[in-house]
Amino acid sequence: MHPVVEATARVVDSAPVGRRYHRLLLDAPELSAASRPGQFFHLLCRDGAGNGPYLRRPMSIWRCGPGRQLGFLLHVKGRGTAALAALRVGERLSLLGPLGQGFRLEPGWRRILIVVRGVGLATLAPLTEAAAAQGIAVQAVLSAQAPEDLMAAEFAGDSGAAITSVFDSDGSSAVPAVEAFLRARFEGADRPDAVFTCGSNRLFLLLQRLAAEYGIPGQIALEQQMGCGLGMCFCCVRQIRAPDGTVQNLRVCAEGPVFDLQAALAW
Amino acid sequence: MHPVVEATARVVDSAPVGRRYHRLLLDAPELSAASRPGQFFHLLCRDGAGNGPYLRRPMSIWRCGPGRQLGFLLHVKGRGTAALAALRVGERLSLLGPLGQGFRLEPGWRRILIVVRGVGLATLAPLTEAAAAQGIAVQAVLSAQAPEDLMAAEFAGDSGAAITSVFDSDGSSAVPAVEAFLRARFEGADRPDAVFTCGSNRLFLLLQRLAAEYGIPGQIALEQQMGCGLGMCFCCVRQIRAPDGTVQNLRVCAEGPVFDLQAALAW
Amino acid sequence: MVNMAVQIGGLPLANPVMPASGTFGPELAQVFDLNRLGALVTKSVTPQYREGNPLPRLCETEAGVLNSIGIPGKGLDHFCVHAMAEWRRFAPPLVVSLSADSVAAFAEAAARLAGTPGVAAIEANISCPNLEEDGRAFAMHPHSAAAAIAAMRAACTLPLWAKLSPNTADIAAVARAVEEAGADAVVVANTILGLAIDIERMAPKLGAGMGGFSGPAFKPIALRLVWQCAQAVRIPVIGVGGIASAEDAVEFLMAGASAVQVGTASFVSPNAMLNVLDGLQAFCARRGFARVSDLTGLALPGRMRPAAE
Amino acid sequence: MVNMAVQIGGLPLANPVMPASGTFGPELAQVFDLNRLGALVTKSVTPQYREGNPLPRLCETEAGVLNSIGIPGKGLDHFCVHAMAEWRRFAPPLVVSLSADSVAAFAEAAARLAGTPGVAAIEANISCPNLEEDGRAFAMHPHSAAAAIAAMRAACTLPLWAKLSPNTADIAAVARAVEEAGADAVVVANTILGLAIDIERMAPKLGAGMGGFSGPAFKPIALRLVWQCAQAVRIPVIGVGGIASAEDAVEFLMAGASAVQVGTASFVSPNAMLNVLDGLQAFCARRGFARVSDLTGLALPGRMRPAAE
Ligand SMILES: Cc1cc2nc3c(=O)[nH]c(=O)nc-3n(C[C@H](O)[C@H](O)[C@H](O)COP(=O)(O)OP(=O)(O)OC[C@H]3O[C@@H](n4cnc5c(N)ncnc54)[C@H](O)[C@@H]3O)c2cc1C
Ligand SMILES: Cc1cc2nc3c(=O)[nH]c(=O)nc-3n(C[C@H](O)[C@H](O)[C@H](O)COP(=O)(O)OP(=O)(O)OC[C@H]3O[C@@H](n4cnc5c(N)ncnc54)[C@H](O)[C@@H]3O)c2cc1C
Ligand SMILES: Cc1cc2nc3c(=O)[nH]c(=O)nc-3n(C[C@H](O)[C@H](O)[C@H](O)COP(=O)(O)O)c2cc1C
Ligand SMILES: Cc1cc2nc3c(=O)[nH]c(=O)nc-3n(C[C@H](O)[C@H](O)[C@H](O)COP(=O)(O)O)c2cc1C
Ligand code: FES
Ligand code: FES
Repeated sequence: MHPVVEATARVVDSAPVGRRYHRLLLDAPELSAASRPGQFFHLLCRDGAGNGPYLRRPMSIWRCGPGRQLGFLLHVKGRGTAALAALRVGERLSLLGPLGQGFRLEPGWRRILIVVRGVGLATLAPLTEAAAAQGIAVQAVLSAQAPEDLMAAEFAGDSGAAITSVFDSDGSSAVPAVEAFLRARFEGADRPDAVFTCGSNRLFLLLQRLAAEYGIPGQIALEQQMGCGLGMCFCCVRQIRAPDGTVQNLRVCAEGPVFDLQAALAW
Repeated sequence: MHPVVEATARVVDSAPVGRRYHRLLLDAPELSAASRPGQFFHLLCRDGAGNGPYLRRPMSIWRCGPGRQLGFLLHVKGRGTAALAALRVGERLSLLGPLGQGFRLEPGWRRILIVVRGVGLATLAPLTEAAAAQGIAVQAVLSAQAPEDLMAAEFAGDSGAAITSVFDSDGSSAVPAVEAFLRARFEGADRPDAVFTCGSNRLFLLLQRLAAEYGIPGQIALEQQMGCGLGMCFCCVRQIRAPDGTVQNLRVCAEGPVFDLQAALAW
Repeated sequence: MVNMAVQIGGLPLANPVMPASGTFGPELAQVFDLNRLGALVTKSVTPQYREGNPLPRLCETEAGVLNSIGIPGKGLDHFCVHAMAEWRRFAPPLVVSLSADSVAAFAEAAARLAGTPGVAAIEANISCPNLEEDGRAFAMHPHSAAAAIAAMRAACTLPLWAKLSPNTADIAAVARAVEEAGADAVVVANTILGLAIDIERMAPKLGAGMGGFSGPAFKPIALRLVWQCAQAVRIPVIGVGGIASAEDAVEFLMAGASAVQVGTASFVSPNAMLNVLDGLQAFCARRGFARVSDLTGLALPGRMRPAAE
Repeated sequence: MVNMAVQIGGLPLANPVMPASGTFGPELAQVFDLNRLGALVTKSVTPQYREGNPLPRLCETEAGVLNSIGIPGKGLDHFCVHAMAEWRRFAPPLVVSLSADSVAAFAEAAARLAGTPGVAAIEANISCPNLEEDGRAFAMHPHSAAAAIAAMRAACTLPLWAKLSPNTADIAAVARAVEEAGADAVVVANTILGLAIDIERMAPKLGAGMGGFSGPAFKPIALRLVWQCAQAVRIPVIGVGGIASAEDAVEFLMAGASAVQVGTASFVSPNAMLNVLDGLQAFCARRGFARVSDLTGLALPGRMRPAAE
């Protein structure tokens, strides 16, 4: 009845992924079915020993959908994420959600392009599957330090997205190289109907500039430290450009985390 | 080198005993060897989920000695003891001790008499074995609500103590009945050289009165809420009669928990 | 059945549980039915638009948080027109928290709120800086607190609650001063000033430096402030500070509060207020109290405080 | 190697870690070698015998405790003769905490301590009630705090530390007043007044009613008080309140403290002071600070505070 639920769920999978990430899958069928790509949950971070910080932590939905386990992919950064990564199968986790405004896929789009780096791929992963389900082709640029960090499978799942990988280790992730790649796409026959990004300030600025130049609509998922996660405390604001050009503080948890690509400001 | 140690120890046994008690055995060979009957440890009460109160809880040594596991027998009363009882084998417990002044057994004694009720038996249990080891015969009156609550084995261990059980359920634990029994002992050939008690205000007052009348020395173990357990905070005081008749506040953790039977005041 | 109703200075509430200002919004209706609450309390409204403070605006501590949000908002005009339209969808009495930086501004805004349909009471957040006294909070001293309340009292007839600050030497004196100035209730207490430092960045964790400390860690202090105020005044005391469970709420009622507010706990558990409400009722039932208002003041010296009205 | 030495108002300490008054005694030598500490601080000594408060004297809260011990003790005569004999066994400078209920009694006791060999400094616990001001604590107001310190200053030449109270509206003003009155350092802070209620017994958990709140939950407040005092005075600030780890101690140093005291944490972990000391040294080594005193004030606005002396 209420769209946002405070619940506890059983951990059914908890395992490291690659060199830096950790996967958590939960048995929460109703929440999973109600979740949309781009939304997030606010997780209470207590490890099996009950230790963890006082506040919840926001985490993008990485896997969701009717009949699917609810999944998160996290980078261990501090106390909260460390407690989450220490959860074992069978332990319970308190979660609040689904929260926030997800990505919008417009009817009639035939092709989208996604540019991600780092844990931003968790946020955009479910969009690849949602697009595939609507018959929208997905092309993605995955940027990573080195091939070992790529996690293409974690990103694309069964969506059949066409992935181009770029790396710091061989220079292919440098802005000019990515710019050349994107221009070729935007000018070619496979010009996307919309672009999406998350996770890198540098790539965001590049995509914002090129999308404006080519007149392609875009969306970005932003992060900000959160208190309530529900829109009540105003600690998670970011400056967002209004249509009239003025800049206003919007709440990442309520008006976001997904914003118009051109409205977002660099951070 | 330092007589009191802050350490963590592995739980090797954790199980309910009778209807109301719980047994904890720890692998802590050095602490166990250093412990004396009547002393206590100050336990950090965190269950396996890390939940528990801020302060430590004092707990009498129930089993100790070279080559033996260190044991506690506890009554679940509130948050702290509930957390202790929730510990599982293999989990670790932080303990501080051994603390306080234990019971004194004088050379030349041949026979002692112990009167206990409730969890007081945990405190006096190791005295039965220490006495046996010095060739002192132990006679004990165990008072309980009903036969199911008795725990004679938990009390006497291998000490061979001669036990008389009295119960509320059949009226045998009533003060006049116990008084008659004690008078018979104090007047008989098996008159004890000293008496000991713990756990019941009613039995303490009876024993104090009779021991004074018959001129038998005695000792009592007292309880009081504790902060530091080391003698620094003065929150654990009890009124104790000095030899000159004046009453002074002594620290149960430092000057006690064992006090002269005649010096203690009812509570 | 336990009677959960309470009266706060003439304002009847269906039950004594309500949110704390600044930790609540209509957004919480996404989680539960807000009509179950005894009252609704808005985040503080200021006469003019305010940007708010630099980020980070919130950081966590041992069992609590520090905040320095800076009361961002679109100002009173916008509130009376747009926000009120949303608030009127809910049934419980609406308490509008009001903040201003001068006595005159407080009075003017109170008059405006009194003319706005749907406002049931004003909670005067006098813990904010007073520009006429060098930025010291109104609630820091009895005279400035009383001046603000007296001016609002003269400007409107709405029930007027004064929200007091812990950052004062003698909160009982402040409570007495606002009672005399015409407050119908005191809300005790706002956050206490605190600080946290990021030792790697070697700077305060909050963008603004110091912040207001709240949450369970703050509870023993807030409870003491309620206890002191309840012995100082005859108007009802509304207790707030660290309440996260029904047991916490019972402590506040027994210390002399007639109602309670839940703030920070809602960030950790958005259902906290419901749990407090259900638990309060269960406590009364178990201990045989027919009315929740019978709990008020039970632990005061000599049980001096009668049940609220 | 990190240089751990600090100077507190002319008194050199081998390191900045010491116990907080009332939470420490020679009994702790059963657990570790007290000669590793920067200083030893006695529980408060009073001129006359004191019985102490009714029980319970201590209760726990979320991440902290409330205490109302009542400074039991045998009085100054007994202290100077018997207790001093025991304290002289230890090498670190001995700081004697002194409490009294009038300005004259403070001065007289200070003179007596100055004549007692082995006393390195006096910590004036001016958070206790002043009988000449209706029982209000000396440290509540600048004038009464200054009066006590000035009288002690006139009565002795020992280094004189003033221990301030959080129960005041403006601690910076109190700090400035005691600095002017001749204090060599301020110790910030004593416990803040709090309350806990036993809802089953419907009475305060402490026998005395209200009590002093301390421990990790109190830390953000104590840290803020240190930060405010460090910006108000030039004499060293000694930080105390909720310190349980080396990270906590670093926060206090960066907020402007020159040394730290550990209180309640020693009840939970008697080795807490050693852990703080070792961790401080490790932090300095990792971050490349040659002297622990270099940390003092690093997080203050404009890094205004020089390293202590
Ligand atoms: C909408 C949203 C979705 C996110 N999705 C993911 C995801 O799918 N996978 C993932 O690994 N991370 C994600 N993050 C970031 C994640 O929330 C932070 O890494 C996490 O909160 C860090 O907590 P910590 O205690 O481990 O770190 P600490 O650094 O100890 O945290 C200290 C404080 O800063 C906040 N904080 C630190 N970094 C961030 C950040 N990047 N964003 C927001 N708050 C932060 C914490 O919440 C906490 O309040 C997301 C953030 C947001 C806002
Ligand atoms: C020297 C000594 C030896 C003890 N030995 C044993 C033993 O062998 N087995 C056993 O079951 N119990 C023993 N106790 C009592 C035990 O310490 C308490 O039952 C326990 O502290 C209760 O904690 P709680 O959190 O479960 O209860 P709560 O009632 O929630 O505790 C609240 C507070 O009261 C204190 N408290 C409550 N009851 C007592 C008590 N009887 N004595 C001291 N403090 C108390 C707690 O420590 C805590 O500070 C002993 C007490 C002392 C002083
Ligand atoms: C993020 C945040 C914002 C707050 N904003 C306000 C406010 O606008 N006006 C106000 O009077 N109090 C405000 N407060 C204080 C709360 O209303 C409450 O008095 C305080 O937090 C103590 O209660 P708690 O411990 O239950 O949170 C705020 C508190 C927090 C944590
Ligand atoms: C049980 C107890 C007794 C105390 N006794 C005294 C005292 O006698 N004199 C004093 O100046 N402070 C006393 N204090 C206050 C401490 O010295 C310290 O200022 C306060 O507890 C904050 O530090 P903490 O959080 O590290 O404990 C006492 C504190 C506690 C907990
Ligand atoms: S996290 Fe509270 S408003 Fe966004
Ligand atoms: S418990 Fe601290 S003195 Fe006994």
